[in-house]
Amino acid sequence: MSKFPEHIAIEKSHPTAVLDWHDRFGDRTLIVDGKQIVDVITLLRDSFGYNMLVDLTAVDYFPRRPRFEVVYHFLNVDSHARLRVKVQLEESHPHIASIISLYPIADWLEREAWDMFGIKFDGHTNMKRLLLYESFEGHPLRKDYPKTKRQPLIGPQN
Amino acid sequence: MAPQSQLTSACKPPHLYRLTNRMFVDLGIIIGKIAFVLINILNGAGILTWVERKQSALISDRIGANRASILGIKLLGLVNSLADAMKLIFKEDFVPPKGLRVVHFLAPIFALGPVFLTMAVIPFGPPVDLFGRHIKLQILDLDIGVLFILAFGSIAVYGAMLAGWASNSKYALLGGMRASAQMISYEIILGLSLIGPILAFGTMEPGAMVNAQNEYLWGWIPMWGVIVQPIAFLLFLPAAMAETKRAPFDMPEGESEIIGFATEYSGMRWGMFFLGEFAEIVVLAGVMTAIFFGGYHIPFLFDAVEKTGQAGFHFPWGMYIPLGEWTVIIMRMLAFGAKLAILMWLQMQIRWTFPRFRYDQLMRVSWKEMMPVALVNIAITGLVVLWLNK
Amino acid sequence: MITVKQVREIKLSMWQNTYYPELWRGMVVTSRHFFQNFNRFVGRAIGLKTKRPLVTFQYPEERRPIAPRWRGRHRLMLRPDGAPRCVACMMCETACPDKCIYITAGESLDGRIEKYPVAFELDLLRCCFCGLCVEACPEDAIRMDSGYIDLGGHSRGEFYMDRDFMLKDSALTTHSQYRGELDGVVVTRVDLLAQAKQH
Amino acid sequence: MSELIQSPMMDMSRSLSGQVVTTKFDKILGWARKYSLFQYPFVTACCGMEYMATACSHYDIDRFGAAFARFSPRQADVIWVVGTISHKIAPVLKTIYDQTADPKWVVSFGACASCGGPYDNYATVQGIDTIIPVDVYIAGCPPRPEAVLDGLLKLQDLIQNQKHDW
Amino acid sequence: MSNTDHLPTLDAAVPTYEPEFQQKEMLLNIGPAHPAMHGIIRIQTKLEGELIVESDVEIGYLHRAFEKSCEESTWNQAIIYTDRLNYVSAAINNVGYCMAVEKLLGIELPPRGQYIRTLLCEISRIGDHLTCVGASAMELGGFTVFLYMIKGREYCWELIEEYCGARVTTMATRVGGVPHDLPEGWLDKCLWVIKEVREILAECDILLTNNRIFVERMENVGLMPAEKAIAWGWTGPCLRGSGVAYDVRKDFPYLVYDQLDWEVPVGRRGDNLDRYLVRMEEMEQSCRIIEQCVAKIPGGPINCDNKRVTLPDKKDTYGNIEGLMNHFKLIMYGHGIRVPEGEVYFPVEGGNGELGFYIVSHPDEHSKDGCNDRAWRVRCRPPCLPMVACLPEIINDYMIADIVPTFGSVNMIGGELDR
Repeated sequence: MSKFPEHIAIEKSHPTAVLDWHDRFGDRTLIVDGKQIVDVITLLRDSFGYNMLVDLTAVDYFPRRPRFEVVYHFLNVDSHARLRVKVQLEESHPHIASIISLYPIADWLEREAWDMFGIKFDGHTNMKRLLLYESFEGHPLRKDYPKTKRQPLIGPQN
Repeated sequence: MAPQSQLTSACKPPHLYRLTNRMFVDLGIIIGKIAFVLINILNGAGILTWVERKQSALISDRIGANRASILGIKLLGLVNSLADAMKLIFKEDFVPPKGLRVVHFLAPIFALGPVFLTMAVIPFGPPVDLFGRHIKLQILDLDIGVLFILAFGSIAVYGAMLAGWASNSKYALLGGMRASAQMISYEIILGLSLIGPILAFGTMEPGAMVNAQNEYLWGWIPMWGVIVQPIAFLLFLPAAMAETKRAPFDMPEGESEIIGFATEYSGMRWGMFFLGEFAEIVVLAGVMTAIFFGGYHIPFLFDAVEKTGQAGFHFPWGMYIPLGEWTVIIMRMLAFGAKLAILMWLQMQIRWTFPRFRYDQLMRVSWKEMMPVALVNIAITGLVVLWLNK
Repeated sequence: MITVKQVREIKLSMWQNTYYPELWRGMVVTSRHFFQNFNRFVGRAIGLKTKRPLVTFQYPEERRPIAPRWRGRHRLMLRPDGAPRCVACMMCETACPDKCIYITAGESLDGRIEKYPVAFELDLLRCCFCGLCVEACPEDAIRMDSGYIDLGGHSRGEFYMDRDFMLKDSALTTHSQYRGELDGVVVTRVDLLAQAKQH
Repeated sequence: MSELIQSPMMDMSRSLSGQVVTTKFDKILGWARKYSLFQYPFVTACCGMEYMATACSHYDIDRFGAAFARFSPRQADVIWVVGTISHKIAPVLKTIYDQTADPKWVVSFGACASCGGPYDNYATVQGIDTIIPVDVYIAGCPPRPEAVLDGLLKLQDLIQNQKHDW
Repeated sequence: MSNTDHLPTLDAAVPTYEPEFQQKEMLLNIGPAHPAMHGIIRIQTKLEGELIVESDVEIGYLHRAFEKSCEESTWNQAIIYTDRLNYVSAAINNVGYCMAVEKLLGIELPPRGQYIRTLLCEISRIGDHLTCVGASAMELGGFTVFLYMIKGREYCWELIEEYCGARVTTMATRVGGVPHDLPEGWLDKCLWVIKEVREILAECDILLTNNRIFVERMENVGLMPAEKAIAWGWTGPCLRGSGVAYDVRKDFPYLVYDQLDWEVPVGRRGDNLDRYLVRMEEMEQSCRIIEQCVAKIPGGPINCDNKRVTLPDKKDTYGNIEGLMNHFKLIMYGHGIRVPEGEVYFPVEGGNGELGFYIVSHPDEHSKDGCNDRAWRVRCRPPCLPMVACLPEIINDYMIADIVPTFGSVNMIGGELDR
């Protein structure tokens, strides 16, 4: 298992950015320090042509610490290279810098991650819920949110 | 005031003061004609709702309404239209609480009423000699019949516009605005395209126009409006369809865009808009028949007056099939009906073939494309008429 | 190797820009449908043997053929001796993603098998007709091939099905078998056990 | 199971029908209304696909006189609630029900609308009958068009035999 | 005193109108329940006359907790939720999800199973595009086209029904295979359906493609340049409409797509007309793929030969105790398919574009073998979310009426958008 070129390039300019990496199942993955995420992604976009943010999501590994992972999937549409970038976040006040200035689609995807997991994206100007309604309390995809805890707007309460 | 009244009393023909039997008969005839036309339009509109359903069904390989029955009589689904009408009458009549109540009430009447009036000047059959007098099968033979058609056609604009205005709904308002802009624009095309036939036939009276179409170019081509004025017809047809506010000109409703001016109407009041559309189809088919398709005339069929006692087919190659006086009259009335039916079928078929315009494209087509063509057509027609009359 | 195909370019000629030629072409298509159907319709009405005029199936009187594998309303199967095939193993209840099956197991009295369903309830309204219960059943006790497709009702209660209701359809042969490879009477472990006990 | 069967508003609209003696005029009006059902399709999800299929050539809902989809609730007679109703859309459904002009009926189309179906979770309303009264339920996920037509026939039966206000 | 003082001030120069005659922008809500919004979505627009100057999109009306539901159901149970993602082409979702799980398990299907999946995907894709084009044509007023296209879709669904027993929510795959072999005569019927579909496409082509009304409503409306489309994360027919030849089936081949001969249609400008043409052409290409599959499909097993994943043959379940135990083991609560820890992302080409499943398997506290019988997290990368997120960009500065074709060409599917 050898380091892939993106990894080497990032290490050259940001030596502390990459915390871990693997390519299990053929999905090349970098685990990146959350504080340098914008720099890393800028580098990936500009030097390696990862021009499409395919997906941005989060995972809640509940009892584990750090609890949250924000997962970015990038695609180079021309050379068909894929790369996954992960950032681990702590349970208390999870927040990370927004990449909305790099990829416009990050707008909604970050809003969704906020909606579902309660992860704040610093620099996002319109941090509203995307899928649920404003009066909804809690973040349903967190593991400690019960599946059937309903908060109806009208109709019988549970 | 005094001199005027003296004048009028002096000029009044004496028979106006006396109610004679003759007058009652006249009145009866007029009422009869009005009733005949009204019933036919209303029935026609009602049946058209059924025709439309069935036609669209057949176009798309379906069956269409066929399950409603009264005591086992289904009439191929025609009974469904009856159910529709009855249901609409007993449906809750909703008035938007913040809308203009009176206008909201009046709008459907404006939409439906003028449509019937338009039919008054269209001859639906040849003159008949009955009860010892010469009866024209036409309610009103106005010298300015064509203008009458246009005038009452434009009143229908108010229906849609006021409906949109009075509903206190943004969708309805947008629909009403679109309707008024669209109908006024196409009103103009309608008028301009009719000037060609007016020049060609040299009259504005529909009855006379119909009779002018029983002439023959070089003895064998019937001088139908569509033959002497093809461009006028190609302009008139879309303009007329735009007046009916049906696809492809159904912007004012534009169901998938803004839902339309009748958004806030329910029950029979909405039904009147609906019926109005179909009545307009009948009426416009009537107008087109009269002006472009030779009215009640069948090519080479003449009655006793036109061919001095030799009613029947006179073909240009000299063949003559004699027919009875009344046979000719009935054939001509049937011909009128058949032409009407074909034109209504055509309008329906176009409706189920074409997608909808966009608002600005509609305006562009009207003002920038149809208008110049119409003007050129008028100019050319005028020159030709001038040259022919020289 | 990617083979790319550029879509055609739509350039309207001036003639096409008058709307009328395309109207004509479109009318030919719609009119062809219209007259084809109209003629066949009329032909049928006057007793000619025309082709089937339209694609419509007039539902209550005329049924569209349903695929043999169609997953419809559930039915429970019977053993040859008339007892329910179900052994209350709860596999279908476990496999059901909607949790719409409720089984109450009881000790079997005849001793050939351990358990039988005292109650087998199914809330058809919540069911998502995925067929996982059928797949999960080790005894071929539940099938979804009853052929009932008229699933309308006036209240939620009408969609509640109990054991006896589902057993009523056990002999139905409206469909062929759910699994094409199993024709005829299916012999399962329950049957084998029952045979063994009898001898 | 039992609590599922007794939903709070289920029998509201039906409690009168069947017991009240209907007059001759009720019968005639019922006949007209049942064969002229203008529908408001409140289409949200998967069931919409089968709703389309029902309306189209192979099944042709127009045969029952229920062809006109009116997208203004004022002109609609029957609201088809087609698909999952989430808590976010529920107030909209209630508004549309209130806006519909009388007389009106509601058909709950498919498992999700009827009782939440496979979606027993925080986001989904467990049956629209907790919000508005429902006249006909159709099971299936999504129901086959035949099931839909059967539901429509049941609704027509209901309309024919109920007492009508006029 | 400057020499401009004699001029009236600016305020005085502007005549003051009565309030109702002042020009105002109008706010109009389109949706959530609006005929053009197939699916429910709300577009708040600010209008100047008929022009849209500003718009905002709100989604989430069909959020029904797909991801949470998948976390709480076993690997095979979660397939029912994938059915309901893109409900127009459910089989593709089934395939995508199952292939992602299979990637995590490290298993691969025998060729016949792969061909069956390919066939199902392409039939579903035809159905998807027929619905999309038909529905947008209906919203443009061409109701007949819609009816013809749904008629065509009905034929496709007949095939799907015959294969898997359902029309819409197919459950057409299982982890490690497909539930059934093909029924008898199915392949011949496939060819018949393709013939019918091609006929319908030809008819609709006549009714729409060269029609000036249609062309003018579609052409240069909803323009999207290629770079912008990529930055917004567009995929599928919409991206190809903008001229980027990106197709997951070609670029990351799965199933048997690399063994077949077909082309990727791309557009020129990236307007609605291009998206429409790309979809029409893709249906033709799908027909070609199906024809080749029918010709090439091999015999043999359909499920992968792994007793820990695939249910045993029914004969074994009914007949012998090993089969029965295997069966129980795979279905019993807490047992089931055990997937080792790991994470994968697997993209397939859905009806609307790249449909990716990011699946995390992570042992919970009860797990002893480091495996789990249910997903820790199933993330669906919805293909139509980028397009809908971008909707304000392609409807602003057009007219209200342009929302209809643009929205139609974006082909929003509520199920996968809101999950």
